[in-house]
Amino acid sequence: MAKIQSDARVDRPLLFRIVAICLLALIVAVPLLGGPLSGSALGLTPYLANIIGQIATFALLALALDLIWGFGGILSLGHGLFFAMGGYLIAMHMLKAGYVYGGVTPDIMTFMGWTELPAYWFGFESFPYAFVLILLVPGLVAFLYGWMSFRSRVSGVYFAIITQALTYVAMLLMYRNDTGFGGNNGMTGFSTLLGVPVGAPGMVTGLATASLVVLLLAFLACGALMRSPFGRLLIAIRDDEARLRFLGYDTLWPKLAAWCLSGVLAAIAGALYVPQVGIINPRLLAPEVSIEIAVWVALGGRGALSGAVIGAIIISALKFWLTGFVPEAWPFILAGVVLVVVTLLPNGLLDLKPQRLLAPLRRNRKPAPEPAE
Amino acid sequence: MKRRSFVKGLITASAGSVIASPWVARKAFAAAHSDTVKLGCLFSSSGTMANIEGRLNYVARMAAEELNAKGGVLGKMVEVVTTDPGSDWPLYAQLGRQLIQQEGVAATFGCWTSVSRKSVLPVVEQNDALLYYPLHFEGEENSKNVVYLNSPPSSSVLPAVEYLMSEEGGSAKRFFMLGSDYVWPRTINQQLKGYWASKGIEADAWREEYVPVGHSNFQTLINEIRAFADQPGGQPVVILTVVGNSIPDFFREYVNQGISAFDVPVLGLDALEADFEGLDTTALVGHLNCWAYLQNAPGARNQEFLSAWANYVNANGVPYRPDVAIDPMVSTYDGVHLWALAAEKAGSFDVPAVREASAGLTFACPSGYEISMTAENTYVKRGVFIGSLNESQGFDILWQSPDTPDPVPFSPYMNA
Amino acid sequence: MNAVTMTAPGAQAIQIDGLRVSFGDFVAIPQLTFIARYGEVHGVIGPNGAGKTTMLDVITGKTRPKAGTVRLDGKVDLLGMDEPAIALAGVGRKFQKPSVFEALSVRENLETALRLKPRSILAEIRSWADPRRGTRVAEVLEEIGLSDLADTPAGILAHGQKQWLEIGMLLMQRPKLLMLDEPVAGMTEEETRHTADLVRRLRSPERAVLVIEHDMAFVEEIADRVTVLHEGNPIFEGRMADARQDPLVRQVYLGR
Amino acid sequence: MPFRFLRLQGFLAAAILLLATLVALPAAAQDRADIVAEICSGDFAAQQSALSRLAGAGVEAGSEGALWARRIVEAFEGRSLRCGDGLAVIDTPDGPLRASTLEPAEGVDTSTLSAPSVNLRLRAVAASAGAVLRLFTEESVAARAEAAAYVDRRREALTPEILAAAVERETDAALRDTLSTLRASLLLADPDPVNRIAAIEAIAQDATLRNRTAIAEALAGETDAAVLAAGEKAMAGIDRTLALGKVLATLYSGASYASVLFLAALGLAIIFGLMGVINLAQGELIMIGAYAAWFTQEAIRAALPGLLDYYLILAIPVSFLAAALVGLLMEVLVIRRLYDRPLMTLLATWAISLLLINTVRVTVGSQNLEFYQPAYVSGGFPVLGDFIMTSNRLFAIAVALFAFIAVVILLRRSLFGMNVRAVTQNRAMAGAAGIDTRRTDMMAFALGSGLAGLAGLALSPLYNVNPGMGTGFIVDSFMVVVLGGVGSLVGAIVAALGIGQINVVIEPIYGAVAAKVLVLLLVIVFIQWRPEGLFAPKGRR
Repeated sequence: MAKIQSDARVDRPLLFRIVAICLLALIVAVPLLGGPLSGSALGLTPYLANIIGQIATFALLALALDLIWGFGGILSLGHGLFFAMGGYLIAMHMLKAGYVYGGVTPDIMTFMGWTELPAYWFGFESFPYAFVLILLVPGLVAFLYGWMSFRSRVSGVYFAIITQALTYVAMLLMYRNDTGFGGNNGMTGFSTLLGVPVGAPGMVTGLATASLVVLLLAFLACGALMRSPFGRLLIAIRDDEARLRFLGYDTLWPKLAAWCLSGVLAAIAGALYVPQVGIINPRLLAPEVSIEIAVWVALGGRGALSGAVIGAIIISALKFWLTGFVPEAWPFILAGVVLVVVTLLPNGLLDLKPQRLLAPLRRNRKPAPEPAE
Repeated sequence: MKRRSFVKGLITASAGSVIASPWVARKAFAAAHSDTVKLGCLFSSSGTMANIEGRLNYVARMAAEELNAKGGVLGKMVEVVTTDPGSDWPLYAQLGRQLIQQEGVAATFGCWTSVSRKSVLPVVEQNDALLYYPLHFEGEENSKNVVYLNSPPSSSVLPAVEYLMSEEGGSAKRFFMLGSDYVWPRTINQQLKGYWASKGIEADAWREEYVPVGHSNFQTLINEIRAFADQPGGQPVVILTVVGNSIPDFFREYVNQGISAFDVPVLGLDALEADFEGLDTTALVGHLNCWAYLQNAPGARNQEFLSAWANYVNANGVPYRPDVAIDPMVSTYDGVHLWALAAEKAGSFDVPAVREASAGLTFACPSGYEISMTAENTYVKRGVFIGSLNESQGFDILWQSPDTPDPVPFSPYMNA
Repeated sequence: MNAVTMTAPGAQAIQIDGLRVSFGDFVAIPQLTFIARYGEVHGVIGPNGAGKTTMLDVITGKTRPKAGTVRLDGKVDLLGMDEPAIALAGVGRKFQKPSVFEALSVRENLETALRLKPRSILAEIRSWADPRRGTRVAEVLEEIGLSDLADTPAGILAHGQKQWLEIGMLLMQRPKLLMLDEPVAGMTEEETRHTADLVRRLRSPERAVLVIEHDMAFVEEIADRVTVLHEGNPIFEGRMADARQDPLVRQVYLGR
Repeated sequence: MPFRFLRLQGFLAAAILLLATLVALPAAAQDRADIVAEICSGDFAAQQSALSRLAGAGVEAGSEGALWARRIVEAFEGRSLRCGDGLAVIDTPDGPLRASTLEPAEGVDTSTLSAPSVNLRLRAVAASAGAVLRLFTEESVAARAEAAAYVDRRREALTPEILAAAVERETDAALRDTLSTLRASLLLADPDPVNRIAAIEAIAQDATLRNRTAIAEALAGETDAAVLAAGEKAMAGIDRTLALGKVLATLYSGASYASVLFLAALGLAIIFGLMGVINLAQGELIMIGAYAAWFTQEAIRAALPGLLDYYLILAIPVSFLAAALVGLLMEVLVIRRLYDRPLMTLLATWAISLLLINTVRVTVGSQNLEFYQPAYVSGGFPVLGDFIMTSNRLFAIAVALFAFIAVVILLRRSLFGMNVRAVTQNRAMAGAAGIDTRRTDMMAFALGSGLAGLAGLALSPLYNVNPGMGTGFIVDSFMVVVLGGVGSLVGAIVAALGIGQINVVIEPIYGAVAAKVLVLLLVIVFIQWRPEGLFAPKGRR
């Protein structure tokens, strides 16, 4: 692996490298253990490969949120919106492609009594078209909303609440069948992706590996970006936006750029997620889903990319394991984790440096600053 | 007790996290219990469906206990693995995958709403597994991987609507369709419109409205229903397809606005005894529902089932009422027994063999009917009841079918 | 203590005329006229609620007045501009609460502070590593006495050091008008003395310095001229020593 | 038109014939046995005619016959009338009685007999007949008036003749007038135009859409100009009342929705508005309040059943204190440490909401709680046209007003209120002035939580009470607080009224979801434009 530049401000150098190397190892291991070696003692069942793939998309989503919250100091409680957008767009592609090339009629056409899909489904059978939209639509939505909010200086908790309200609005809209995206049912029953049947043997490990690759690339790219002058500017915005403005920087554009980038990354995560779970519905737009993303980042440590990735992996792996196993306990564990992090580990697991293990006994630790109201 | 199971859960969770990988623990467990066969349950015990759906987990367990008391199936004890999809449709798919791929269950019993069934469907089809689905539903689906334990509209909704339109049922002429906005109500209403059109009823005799799942404020809609009812054109009825907690909310507002079943009867297609647990039903007497089982079904078989349930609830501290039994409970119960019969007949737990052996099986259902599985698909032939809500939150039987009509998966009225 | 000698008044740096600021029914500044000149350190004092900080808010574009004009160099109308534009026009402001970028090092704070006029932000952040910038940073580090701590994260500096760093960040900009809001609040005596030295050194013919302060002794030490504000009205302007004798000033502010 | 006249005559002849049989029948014991047999026959038409004859019993046979008929009708309705093997008995706690004679039926095993099924049609006729018979048998004027009001709505078993007899027997003048009007309204198809006009006028007294439809249908074949004119006039009058009623109904719906929003947001207005704490567990405090109300109800049911009707009132302090206590614990254990980190408070309170929901779920269960609905929160009363004021919403409006006034007084007039305002305006100064700011924070948080508990109580007659009930309120209530202007109680009430009213105006046109979406988008855009909300607190920002 090429030399990874590190910067203590962006991340702990060693940790950053460890995470990158682990991801690389997984990229090699998953296709091997899930494919040729699946019968061996260490072999991955399709179920586990699928879970790894899903978790990779969650980690990517956490990375996206960390860009804007950890570095820009702007908490979004609406990243589920972008994630779902990516998911819906890829789902539209898969349904339309199945309909046009495979002759599989989507359920929604049956129960809505439609003889054809609405006009805005036009062109979705083409993957390149869908892919461009996956980048474009969330980017545009992020731009419009960010431009409006940042210009009128909506920030801090207001921004958080309004992003949540916006996501909630989107959820209400998508739950309506008349909106034309499958309503409560959402979209399911996908038949093909990129010409390969979704039930094909290599599909599960292939998607999981692809998700891991995208995650690693995004991780390295975000690391580089945050170490660049742009990252420094973003950190300056987080630490004291007013100071920066009074030094002559118009902070609207850097914030907007980071916000749009974050939104697009989240959408890519969503587009990787949906083919792996095989269904999308407006549930992804529920407020608690977006809050959970923030919990991943808070647990791992805001302002540290490896923290976000680790936080997402730990919590979602725990969740996968426990929801099937002791479902009653999961909410208690999640709530407990949040309360412990918030009260005892203000910077998340990054506070768990060996020398800080006694930290809870000390009173005067300084949490990462939050932007001034 | 629920609390105890929670504490147990916490202990298991902390113990489990000591063991590095959960699947190792699971495999060890499975190896130690190789004389068991697993059945999976996909019913929510949290979220908007929890109130009614959660009890099906316990019925499946009860039925499994009955099987085990008689020595199990093919010499193996039946173990029921339950999950909690939390009324979150995509989670049904996720947990379904876990049950089938990870737990290796022989069959899965699950889903209430059609959304959740549609969500699991690709999973069971891709893994060639069996899903026993205990709800009456909209039809238009015929997967070899789903056993449709309950009735499609042709043998549930249509008889009830015909009854309402008959002289005895009140000669209904105008229809207000109010449903939760998802596949089941939408499809049912499509079929009803096709059916009425085929009877020569004009389109201005009906109105169709949808609310989001979980909607609670029916004030405005009930105003609209009243306005609709007061217009000329004959006896109005409401065909109600809202689900979950919206059902009691709807009826509460209905009473408060002073509309009685005499003025505008409501046919609550998803309304069950359990939906009225929190309500005073004296002002609701006379509203209707239709199911393949009602708690007041006559016959010794029903009394047997009811007392078995009451005993099970009391013995195991089940957090549901011992004196309320609803159709999906009975359907789930039937399903477990039908699966056991099929496995015994096939001499194997393999899905293709069980499926093949299922055709033509019969079972004495608590409803009093001898239900049977069709040979040409995986539907179950059942009887139909039309119930009338009484003062004590139950349904009196107004009408019941003379026999078990043939289920018709694809409605001729669908795109009429 | 050195008495500050009164120099001949320089050109007007900032000129406020007929300023009126109100929040709802509350009038913070009814009618204010104020001038600060190049080459002077101008102290503004007054009890709480006298409108001192409000005046700074208006000059820097944070608060919009109901009436009046604010001009830089007698020609640039600051009221039509937003905060970054005002800063770029040459107005620097140090906040009451020390405001530095805690996660950045002292050096990076100073690098970031050098914002040049017509360039885009993109061009600006690319030039942070420019060696010419490094020279300027080194000068300012020397000036504020933080050369040894150049690579320390600003977040772990002591309170006084943060204040100096913030002043240093303003110096990077070479502002025409430098405004310091309570620069010695919360400082030790030693730090205060150091700050007074620093502020005195800031006096230059190309610069007007405006200091808002509660600490009378500090103002007396540094200011060429003071204005006493009371309920938004200037009730005295002149030397600090004279202000102490002024009956009206004594009554509203000192006369306890 | 002679042809039409003939048809009418034929109809009349048939009616008279039917009446004759009706009137002549029920006296003799044999007739009673026949009627009972018909009811037991299971034949729909026979059952219907038997019930009609029972309704007429009071006309012919006076009180005694009416009493018997009433007994039969009520037994049929209540399914205590049992039939089988040519036998008909009424099942009573003291043993079965023979239906036709009401004498004890010795040695009859009721378990072998079955109750005839009561379908909707028969039930309607039976209910109507029962009310008619109460007119003839009840001793108290009030009970008869109640019966009269009932038959006005349920006319299945009603005939002009029965009413004529009832009017004659009636001793109370006011009730006699009511019955006369009712009788007049039955003559919509009378051959005499004068009677028809009287009927139209009688019907038009109650200006509802249903009555308008009835008049319109009667006018469809009308030829008499005077009747037509009277009908048009009556319908125009009804239309005016209906329009006014519709406006009132919309206003009332808006106000009731606003009261829900306001109640849910009031606690938040204190906690977020005054203290700046984002409390995502606010909805769960509402849930705690509702559960406290339920526990109060159960306690009263067990200990003082006589006071059960007043449990909602008695639960006011309980709900308030229960939620306040939970809030107090939240503040002391978690939130206190986070006042300088608002975004972390947000996550912490979300975690607390998760804890509260699931603790209730595993301890009490996830099913809807069963609430007894006293008279003052069930049903409604017609006000004008088709506008019915529902009591449960009226209750919510009343509690909302009460809470608003109480909070305003508390904040403006009490020492605690002064402390809260002082602390929120300038924490340091307040502390310097000797106010215990920590204690004030704690108490203010508890107050905000308690108000949420009160909301839970007021909403329990309106919504399902289950562990997840609170989650639906959180976005709405934040929108109310933010739109109203953080820290402004008046702002919150204006915002709630605005959102509520806009919502109910849009809802009938575009549906519930679209209404909610539009309103939320409006609020979001509004906040971009004016971040300080409608009523910004005055002062430096």
